Amino acid sequence: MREKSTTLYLGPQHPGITGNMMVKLQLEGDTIVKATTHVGYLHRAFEKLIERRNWMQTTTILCRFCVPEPDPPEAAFALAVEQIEGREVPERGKYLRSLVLELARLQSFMLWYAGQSGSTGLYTVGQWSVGDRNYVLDLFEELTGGRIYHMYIWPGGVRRDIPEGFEDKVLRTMDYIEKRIDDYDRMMFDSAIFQKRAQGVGIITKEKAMEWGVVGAPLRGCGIGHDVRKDNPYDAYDKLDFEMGIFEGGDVWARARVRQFEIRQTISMIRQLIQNLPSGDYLNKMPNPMKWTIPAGSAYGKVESVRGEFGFHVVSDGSDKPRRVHARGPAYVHGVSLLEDVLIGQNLADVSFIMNSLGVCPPEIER
Amino acid sequence: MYNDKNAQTIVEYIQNFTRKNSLFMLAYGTGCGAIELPATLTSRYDAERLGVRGAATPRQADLLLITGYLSTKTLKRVIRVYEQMQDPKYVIGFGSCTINGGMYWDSYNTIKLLDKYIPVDVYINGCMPRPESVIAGFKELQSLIAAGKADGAAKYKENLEWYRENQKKVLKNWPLVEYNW
Amino acid sequence: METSLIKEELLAQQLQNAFENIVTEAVRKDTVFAYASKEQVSSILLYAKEKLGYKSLAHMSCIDWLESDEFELVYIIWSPETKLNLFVKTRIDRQNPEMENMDMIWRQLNTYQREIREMFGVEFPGFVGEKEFILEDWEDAPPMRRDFDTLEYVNDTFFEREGREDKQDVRERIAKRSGEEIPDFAKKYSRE
Amino acid sequence: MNTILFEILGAIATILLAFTVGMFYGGARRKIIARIQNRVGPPVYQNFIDVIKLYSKETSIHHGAMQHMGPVFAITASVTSLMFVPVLNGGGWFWFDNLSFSGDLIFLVYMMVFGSLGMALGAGQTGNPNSAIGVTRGLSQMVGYEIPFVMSMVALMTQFHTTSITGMMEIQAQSGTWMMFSNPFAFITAVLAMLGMFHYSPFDIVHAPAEVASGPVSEFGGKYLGLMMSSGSIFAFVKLTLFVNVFMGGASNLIELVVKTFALYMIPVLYGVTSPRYRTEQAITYFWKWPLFFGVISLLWAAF
Repeated sequence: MREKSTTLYLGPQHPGITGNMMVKLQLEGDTIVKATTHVGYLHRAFEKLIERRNWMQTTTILCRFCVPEPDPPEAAFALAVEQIEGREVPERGKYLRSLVLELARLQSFMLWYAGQSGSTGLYTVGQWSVGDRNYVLDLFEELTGGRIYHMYIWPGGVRRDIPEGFEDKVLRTMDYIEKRIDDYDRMMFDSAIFQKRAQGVGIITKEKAMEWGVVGAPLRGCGIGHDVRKDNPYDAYDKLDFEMGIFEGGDVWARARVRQFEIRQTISMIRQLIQNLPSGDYLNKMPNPMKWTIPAGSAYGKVESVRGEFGFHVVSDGSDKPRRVHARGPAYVHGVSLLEDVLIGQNLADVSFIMNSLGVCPPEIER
Repeated sequence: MYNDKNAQTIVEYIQNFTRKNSLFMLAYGTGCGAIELPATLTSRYDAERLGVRGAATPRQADLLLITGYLSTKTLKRVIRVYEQMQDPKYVIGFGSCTINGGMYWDSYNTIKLLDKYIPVDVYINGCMPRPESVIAGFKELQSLIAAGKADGAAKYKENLEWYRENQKKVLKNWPLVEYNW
Repeated sequence: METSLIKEELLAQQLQNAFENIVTEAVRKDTVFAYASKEQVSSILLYAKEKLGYKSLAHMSCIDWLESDEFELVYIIWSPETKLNLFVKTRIDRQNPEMENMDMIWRQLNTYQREIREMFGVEFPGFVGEKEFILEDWEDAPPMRRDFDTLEYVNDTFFEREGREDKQDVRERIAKRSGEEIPDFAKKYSRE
Repeated sequence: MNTILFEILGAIATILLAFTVGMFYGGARRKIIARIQNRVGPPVYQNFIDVIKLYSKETSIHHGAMQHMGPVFAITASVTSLMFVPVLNGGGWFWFDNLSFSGDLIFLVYMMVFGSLGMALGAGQTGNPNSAIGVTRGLSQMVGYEIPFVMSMVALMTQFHTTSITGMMEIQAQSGTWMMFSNPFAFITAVLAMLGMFHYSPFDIVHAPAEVASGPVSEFGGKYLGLMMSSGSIFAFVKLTLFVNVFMGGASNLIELVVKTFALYMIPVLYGVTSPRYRTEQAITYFWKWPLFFGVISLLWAAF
């Protein structure tokens, strides 16, 4: 009917976009023939600022890398610094780190529920899950003092020990959330409309996944089982019993199933961490943090965030300031060139849906 | 009371009452503070009971939330969006970064002082501001509107040249029209 | 510590055997460095990808060594089988920085190269991709170069909140201005 | 002379009634959705505040004449259709004998499309691609739900040999059975089509926020949006009252009307809270499957 193609700027101000970025779409009817991503609306020049901060100050700025889960960047940076320095982390510190990382993963999963269902107009699940997410944030607040930004994981351990009675609260919250997740699933995954929307949409094939460097849930949704927690275990993950969710298909539905499976694994991991929490020191004390120097060297620390591998390439020249800290979030791979490729041939209605399922998070693309 | 110059007429009172109780907030997460907005709008804090609800496009919105740091690239879009909004319109600066640059005080790509570029009615401080403070900010804006003092848009029109000059200082290569309707 | 680096030593040896003028080093657990010249990088990467199974590119980074007038480019690749990180490092001239375009080996390098081109000014001949990635209308030096002073740029370009010029504690002044009593916790931090 | 004056007063009163009821239903919907979502929700009269605020906003958007006419078309269509729908049994309310004549069901089916078409013209002129896409989506979806809806109406007309709404109400009053029982398939078809008519989830593809911002109304702010909201609430009242009249025997007083229409209104609302949104082609496929099937059955039921 209409040969003329329409240009639609999806963003930066658009309710469907996952954060502050823009996708320029070339449409024929409702089908996308070309997509171009434009990022940079959230560029704060972290890596430049870190050149002017000393090592301790860097930890406070790092958690701002990615808003939906601020803890993986801290952990990845801490891992890299520990690798360069050769600093050991006490056993309790490792467990507490894993606990915080898993709690962060849990709250991020709940945010994902909201995004994934909200992008199809099912706001009720989002309202429930974001409302219930406050209970996890309460735990964070009690543990670290902040709801969103925690600055809890330091090189050498964690900032402070858990408060009294915290274990009980975590377990109680987990019981509650586990019950609620069933509700979300009944409304979202059991809905025939959601299944129709999600199946066969935004397909990433196995070959493409390796070529484009897909990580995290999208990779496991293609049937390829890689998870940093399994492959290169860090912190306490080698002592935990958990499985990767691996589903075939590579579409939005498979990715959603991976997350549906893994949120339950996360809850079980949090329980294990609380039950096996060793006693002892939580922080390998460092000298005066403001005068702290790291020997020259470089390392790549990586952790599994909810959207995939989160890595930090840290280079030290032996001074009290990092020479270079270069972050690589999962969205860096998913959100720019891969997204442009996946969107071709999709329906306009699915753009936001696919972006949510790939976990595109602009702040960590441009940093 | 009738002799009081500042007293509002009944029409103004009704207008201000409806304006304050019906704030359409533009869905534009300009920065990381946008992460606390879902929490503000959902069950525990529920800003909708105050009449705050989302609006999809600037034409429909009354309230622009600048959620955190504003990079120069976003500033250009924010100005466009702000000028597209219909009077009366209000701006809330959200988070320390809008007040004085916050922890990005030495970053080359973020502006440090929001009110030099667009008029701000209410600032909410904190990094991140908690949902409670966001709601407190909404309440503050509502009381300003009720008193008829939230006149940021009028200030903008009066001092358009001054604002434009400041904007041009940061934004290069932008053919600025006089006013984006 | 040394005994546990068997896999790492093996990889270092393999690379050393395959290529002549490179230096390899098994640094620590899961990490192997390979220092090569600019021309060798692509063949090392291809060799590692095709022959050794280092299928996944984890990272590409650029470091500015202003003192020695060089840029260091680092490619970090990862193997699903051995689970090792191989760092391939090379140094290029800082005055006329150029590097081979490799986005056909790994498509995601496209994004990295766009960023490095914009942030450091490293050119990748033959690389197709939009010039502007993160910045917009940027006229200054590439900002991630160490000789670009961000604070100076900020002072030139942006406004500062009054009272914050010297980055002092302004709580007392604000309190005085609004006629409030200074709370005790603020007095503790006072500099006057 | 007096009668004409009373007629006009009555017509205005009817519009006010429709507006008020529609607005309160919108408020009740927001409240109910909020309660389902574990929230307190806005007050029931929130929509009134919104509308008054929108009318009090300055509106300085200009994209051409049709853009100004769009909302006017929409509200004209709503008000005109309202004039042809008997509010209460016997046709009148508040001295107002509505303009019902013997062919008015066919006329209404036409009139209900008119608003969307006018809106489409207005939105098309704004030049916003979101509006353009929203309009195409809206028209496609209209094609989807209009066919089953018209089928169920035709089934009723053939079964009862009348095209007048008041006629149908009289038949129901005389026989004592509501038409939702005498032709259940027509009722099912019409209710399924009504889900699409209300543009609530899963059929909110026209103004799906995550896809096309707010669709046709993307460029409409202030007074225009206020007009659209008023038109929407009047139109909701028209649709609900029409359904109550033809299927549920009408209402003899306002309280009965409110109870019946509210019960009917809860179907799209509750279905909407728990459903994600269809894609455009999926929505049309949906309407052309079961609703069409029930529509054919209702026609056969009516014929034999």
